[in-house]
Amino acid sequence: MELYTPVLVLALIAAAFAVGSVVMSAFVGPSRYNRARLDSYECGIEPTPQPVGGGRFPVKYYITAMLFIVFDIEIIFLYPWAVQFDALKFFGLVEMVIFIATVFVAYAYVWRRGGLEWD
Amino acid sequence: MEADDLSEFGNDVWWIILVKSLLIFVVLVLLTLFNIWWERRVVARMQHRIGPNVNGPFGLLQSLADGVKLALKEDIIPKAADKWVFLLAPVIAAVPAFVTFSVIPFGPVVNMFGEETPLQLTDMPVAVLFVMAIASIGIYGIVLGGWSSGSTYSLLGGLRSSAQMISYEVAMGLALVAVFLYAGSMSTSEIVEAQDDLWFGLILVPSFVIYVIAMIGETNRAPFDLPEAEGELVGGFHTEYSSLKFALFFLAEYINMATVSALATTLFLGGWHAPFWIDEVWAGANEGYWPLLWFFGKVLFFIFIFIWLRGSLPRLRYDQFMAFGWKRLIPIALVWIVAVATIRSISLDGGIDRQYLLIGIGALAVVFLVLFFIGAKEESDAEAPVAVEQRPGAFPVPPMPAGGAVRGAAKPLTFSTSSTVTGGDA
Amino acid sequence: MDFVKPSIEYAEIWPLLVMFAVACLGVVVEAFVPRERRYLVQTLLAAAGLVAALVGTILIAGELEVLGDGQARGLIGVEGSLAIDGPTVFLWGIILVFSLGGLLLFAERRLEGGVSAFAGQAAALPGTEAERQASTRGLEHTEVYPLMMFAVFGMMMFPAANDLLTLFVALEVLSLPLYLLCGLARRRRLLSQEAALKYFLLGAFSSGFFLYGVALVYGFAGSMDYADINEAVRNDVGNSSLLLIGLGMLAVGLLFKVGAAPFHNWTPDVYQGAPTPVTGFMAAGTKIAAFGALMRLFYVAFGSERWSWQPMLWVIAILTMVVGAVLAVVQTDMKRMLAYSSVAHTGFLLTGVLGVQQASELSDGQVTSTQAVLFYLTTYGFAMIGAFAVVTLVRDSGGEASSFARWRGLGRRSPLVAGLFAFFLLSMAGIPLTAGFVGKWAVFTVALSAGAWPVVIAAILCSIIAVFFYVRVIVLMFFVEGEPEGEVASVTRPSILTGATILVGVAATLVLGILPGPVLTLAAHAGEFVR
Amino acid sequence: MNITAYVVLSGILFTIGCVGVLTRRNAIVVFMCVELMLNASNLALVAFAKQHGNLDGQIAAFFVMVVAAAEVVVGLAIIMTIFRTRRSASVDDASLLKY
Amino acid sequence: MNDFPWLTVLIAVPLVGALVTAFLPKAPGSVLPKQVALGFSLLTLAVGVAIAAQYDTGDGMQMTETHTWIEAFGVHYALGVDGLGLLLILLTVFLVPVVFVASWNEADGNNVPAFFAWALALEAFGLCVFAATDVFLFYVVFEATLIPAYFLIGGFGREGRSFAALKFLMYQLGGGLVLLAAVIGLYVVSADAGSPSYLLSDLQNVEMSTTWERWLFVGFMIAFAVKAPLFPLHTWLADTTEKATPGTSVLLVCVLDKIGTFGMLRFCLGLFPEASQWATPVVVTLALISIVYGAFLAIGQDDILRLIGLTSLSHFGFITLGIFAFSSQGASGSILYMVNHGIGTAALFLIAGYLIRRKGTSLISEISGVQNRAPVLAGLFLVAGLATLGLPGLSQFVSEILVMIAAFDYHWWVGVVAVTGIVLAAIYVLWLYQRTMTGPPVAGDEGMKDLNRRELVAVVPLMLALVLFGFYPMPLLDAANPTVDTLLEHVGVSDDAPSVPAADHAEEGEH
Repeated sequence: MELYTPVLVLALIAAAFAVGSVVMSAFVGPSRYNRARLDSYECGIEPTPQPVGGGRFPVKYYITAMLFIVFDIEIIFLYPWAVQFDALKFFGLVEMVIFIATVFVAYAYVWRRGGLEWD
Repeated sequence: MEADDLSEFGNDVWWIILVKSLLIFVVLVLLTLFNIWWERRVVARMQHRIGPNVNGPFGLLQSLADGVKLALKEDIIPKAADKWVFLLAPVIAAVPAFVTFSVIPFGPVVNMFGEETPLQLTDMPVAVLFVMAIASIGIYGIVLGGWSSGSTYSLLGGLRSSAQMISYEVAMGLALVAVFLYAGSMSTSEIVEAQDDLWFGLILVPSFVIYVIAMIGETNRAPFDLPEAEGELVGGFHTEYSSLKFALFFLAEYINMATVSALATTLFLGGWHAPFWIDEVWAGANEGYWPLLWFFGKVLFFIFIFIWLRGSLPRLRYDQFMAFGWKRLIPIALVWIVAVATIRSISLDGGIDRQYLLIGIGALAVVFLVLFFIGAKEESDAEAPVAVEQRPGAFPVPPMPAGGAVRGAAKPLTFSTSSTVTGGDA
Repeated sequence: MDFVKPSIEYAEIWPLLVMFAVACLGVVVEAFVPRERRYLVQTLLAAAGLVAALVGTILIAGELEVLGDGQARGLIGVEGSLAIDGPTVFLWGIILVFSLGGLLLFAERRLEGGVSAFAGQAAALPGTEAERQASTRGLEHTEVYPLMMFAVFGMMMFPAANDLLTLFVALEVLSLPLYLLCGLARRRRLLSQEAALKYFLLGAFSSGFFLYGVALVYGFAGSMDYADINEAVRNDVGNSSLLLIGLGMLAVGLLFKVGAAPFHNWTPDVYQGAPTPVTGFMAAGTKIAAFGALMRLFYVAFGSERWSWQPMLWVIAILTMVVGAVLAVVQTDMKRMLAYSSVAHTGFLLTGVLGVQQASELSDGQVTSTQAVLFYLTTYGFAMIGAFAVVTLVRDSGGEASSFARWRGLGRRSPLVAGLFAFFLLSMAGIPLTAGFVGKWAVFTVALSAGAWPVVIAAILCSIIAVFFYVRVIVLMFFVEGEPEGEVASVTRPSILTGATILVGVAATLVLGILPGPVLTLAAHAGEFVR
Repeated sequence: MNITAYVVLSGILFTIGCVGVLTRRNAIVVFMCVELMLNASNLALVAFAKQHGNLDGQIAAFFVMVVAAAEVVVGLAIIMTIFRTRRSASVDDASLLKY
Repeated sequence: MNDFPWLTVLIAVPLVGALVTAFLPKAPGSVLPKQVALGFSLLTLAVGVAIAAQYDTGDGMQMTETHTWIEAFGVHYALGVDGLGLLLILLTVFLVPVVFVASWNEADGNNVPAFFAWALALEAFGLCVFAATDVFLFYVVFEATLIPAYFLIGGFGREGRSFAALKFLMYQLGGGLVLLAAVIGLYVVSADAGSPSYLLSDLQNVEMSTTWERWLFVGFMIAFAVKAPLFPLHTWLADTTEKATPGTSVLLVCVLDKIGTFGMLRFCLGLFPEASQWATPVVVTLALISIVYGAFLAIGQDDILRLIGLTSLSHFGFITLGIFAFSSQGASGSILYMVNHGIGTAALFLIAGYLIRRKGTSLISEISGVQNRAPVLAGLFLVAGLATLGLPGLSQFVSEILVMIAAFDYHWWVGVVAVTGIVLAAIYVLWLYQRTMTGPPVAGDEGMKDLNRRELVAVVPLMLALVLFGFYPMPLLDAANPTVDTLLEHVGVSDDAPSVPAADHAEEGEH
């Protein structure tokens, strides 16, 4: 556990700094009320009304997120495999090629069906 | 085996930990200030300008002055914002940026105030994974910042930013696999140790290249700085931020630059090992505090590349950018992993008939070729765009051009070549 | 770290791998074959894969070695994570057979006038122009075939799993495609999507329980392997409260999958909402796979802990039968009724599962619980898939007509189809000379031999209730006098695909009812679970 | 190493997730609670792995992550479809299927 | 000839007939299905007679066939006949053609082939039930009879039949499932005793604990009591006979319900002798209640078919009483009673059917003075009715007397109560006759015709049988007695009274 204590220390320092900055900015800077300033910035025009819940994102982002998850998981499996590769040798190679090929199948599907196209 | 090799770590007394933590913190803050200044100077040079030169020697204090100025600006919280998340977002963005540095090795074991301790805050068996994990938390800061602002620009900026970061994170993660294959460990200090003879950057060139590209995408830097593309999205996710909260995002971005550079150094350029076999001629180059020099030298080299790219390349279009990440970097990285593993397997295990391996590699190559190029032309299969109904309350958006969004490059501009104007200074 | 190179018994697991490869190939086909040719390629590929796997299963079944004590045949392979033994191979066989049936239903295009029963474009919002366009352009999701193949792969892995981790992975591999398939109906899409949502949320919830159970049992035994768990249970090494809670949670997950009360709530909704081919496939396949897994887990891993889980199963079996039978009585929708009846069947199957006895307690040639449950699953599968296939035929202007009101007098309009349906219902009711009767007989017998007479009595009572609601449908189809008000459904002529499924279902139900001997012998031959 | 604390923590997380599933009405939140349950299990698995000194639990945790990811993919797809249709992610609104 | 599978043929002929008939074209007015079905039923009758001709009284189970059917369950396809089985088989094969002739036009306007096909199927299963010597086989066909019966009731008959059919089926299946539990219990018992087997001969040698035996007995008994029917499980009976066609009712009451009493003799007594004795008081009490209660109910009915159905309740009470009196008179009387009741009640039902067809109603209150318009019908009805009330000289008298002797033997008050039943029978039969046949004819049925030739052809054999067995019951008794003796021996009851004087007729086994 001692390996992680320093991380915590550093994190605390950083957090103190960051929180301090946020708090400080509230006090140090001037505060001159102006209704227009508190509106959302839209290059000077009246801001468009926002639907409740923060609006909707294009579906594309979900697809990206899902793809990311798939590959991230693949990476999770690749890392230990890579670290232990010397012990696994040929067996590891074959298994991982199968694994990667499997992911590739999904990847090819997404690609071909237009999942990677952005407007 | 990890436990044995990491025996140098975790034995520090508490004040050494504190000192090292503080040192890293200070170094990062200073590095940021320096980088901002350096960037402005270099870009200015590239554009035949001088850049900041007023505050302090060579204008070195310019960044500090900017920081102070920012602190004195009004702290605005837009009324559409989700207040607490809005306040929290910069903190979430900044803290991980600092924390990632805790596992970066700056040098070998040194004597610090009478204690033997490595020049590295800590290390762990999964250090690189730790870096990736913590760095990902930073993305939350950006998404939440964009979302909580309650502004369309911010939201889209935040989304784009996160989409971009996670896209390139995949490529980055894949690029690292080859390193682990050769190092046999994920601990940063061990990876550095493994590069005692040969840097991975030299033997794993494709990984290195992919990593460098990905790290630029990952940090939202030019030419991949789409989330903040002023022409489209004003300031991106931090449009609504001001004062020190804005400064925190800014700080995070620059620390991230340093982080990925440091990681690149560690993983590909031998970390704190002296470059160019200097240690062959000068045995002391890799001992004591000297490695700090090599380390920061390499980090600054990467930072310079960042700046250089910014100064010379135009911004990509978003679809080109995503396509590049998903359709080029990732498959290449995957193929490369298989290739590396195969090579490694051959070198480890002489018993395997190489012919089969070659055949296998050939077959794989063919498969990939088939996958990517045979059908590449007939993109007709992409699902027909689904007309989303305009509902009351949806954003009023201008109608799409007939035939859907325009894709591909525009026609090259042609000018009548009657006279040539000599380019003047910018 | 010393590292033992793993070995994989490819010769014994290749049907499993074939299914996986076919699924992956299906995805590739989806990516690279032009749209108009996909349907044909996909169906042929899937059928070829299923047949190949079936052949492989039969071949492997012939070559399994008898283990030392003669009770079990087979081996534990892939580093202890899969058990390829008699029951596994038997279950593989019937899963593949029913999947073939399911595939035929999936591929049926005649009923909807040239398109399949699946949504033209799942992403298009129901009732929008986009949806209409998708359907006029004749789009269809041929992805259902790879999805189905993945589900079959999971179903085959599920009963073969010999450690908790494999079990969990198989559970998910089998569930996830089904969640999606449930939401892809062409007609009544809102209903279908809702079914998918419910199935998914409840399924994920239950797999959460399951997983925590895995963790706790692992905490108790220090291993995921069934044999090691059994060893730990026998020696009582760990904290037994961990074991009991873990066992309970594992049971929750599995009982959810088989649709046992009180975890049956999803069944009617999902059965009703899902496209009927999927319902048929799912009703047969999932239950078979889940019961295989349930038995292996309880018999092999917790065999020594029988006294703590058997009473639990008693209660659950009784509850399941009562809930299934009683609630089925009040249904007015054919698919819901069948769903509740499948809940009741789960109860009957559990009756068989809890009838496990030591080999020494059984006399020579007596029916074992494994044998009984395997046989019951076979009969149940044929009846279910056949019945749902019939349901796909009965249509009105709005597509399938599953409400009772539409079925009034069907027996007079289409005596053949109604007769076949009635036959399936009679089999489910357990009337002699149908397969269902022999199955019921078998499970009741083993339960009674094991001394679970209260369960058997409850089962008998529930059978009586069950007969009532099955017969009610027959009355509805044949004997309701007077003209029905409102629109009535008529039978659409199916293509050979659905027709074949129904015919095979009927034939199997009849043959298994009259001459169950060979299949029973086969099930007996499958022997016990390898330990 | 005493793992009681970890197991208790995982139990608490699991309970929170479980209660969340049962009481919350937004499908996404329900779903997140399920993920919480899975991760609670992961914690328990890893803790037990440490206690027993073998890697089974950790490997299991890996697989659970995969499964969780797959579930996210499938689940989000389903929830989104419903959301797009109904403009609501409340599970109470999904009530076409009844007795 | 002994190797020839006579019994299988006996079962197969009507089964094939059913299949053939079912697939004949069902054009309206077509007589082909009827003719084919009748042909098959006559063929069956012929086979039945052939079996009877070969039957050797006093030789126990005969014409046995045993084939392994489901090895895993120890189930065999085992057939065989003894006196009991033979009589019931003959009754069945005799009644079915009669019913066909009588019901020639019953199904017109409906699915004609289906009616005859289901009836043939019912006959096949019924024959199999009486011939089965394997409990499992018995159970299977026992339940299987319900399907044709259900479709016969639900598909053909009067308004409200579908409910009646459902009620019938629910009762029967309920009883059947209880029986299933008991059958399963038998398996467990036999498995515990060695290797599982369902053969009667094996099961009779199985030692079982008293508790098991009693429970299993209860299971069997409940099922048979539903079937027979016995109070309080009789409520389906009247509804069913009221709604079904008379032909169906004949098949149900005169053939199918005999399975109940048949089962009591063969299985309850045969397999669980101690438990049978243990349960005797209760069963006897129920039988008495059935006798009296059934008779009272019959008196109060306004529907002829209901009335006839309820008389059967009373009669089945007698049969059960005879069985559980545990004496050779009682048992022989019961067996005799089964046959005679079958014939007599069939006649009643069929003639009532003729009447109802003419009148268009079955309500006694709306029928009057038939004997003026249709004297033959009225006369035959009277004969059948008199047989039912046990008039000496008609067949039922003999069986009733035997049962009475057994009842008084058992206990004097049992006899007294049973005698009440006979008195009550006289009331309901005669009163029925008086109300319907005598008195002024109702306006509107001037056009009522007397029985035509077809109708007579159907009923006359029944009448002849009634008279024949009334005067000369010996063939029946000869067939029944050996069975009774073995059974009683098995139960462990020895007669103190001399047996029925039938011994010297043993060789005559011809009819």
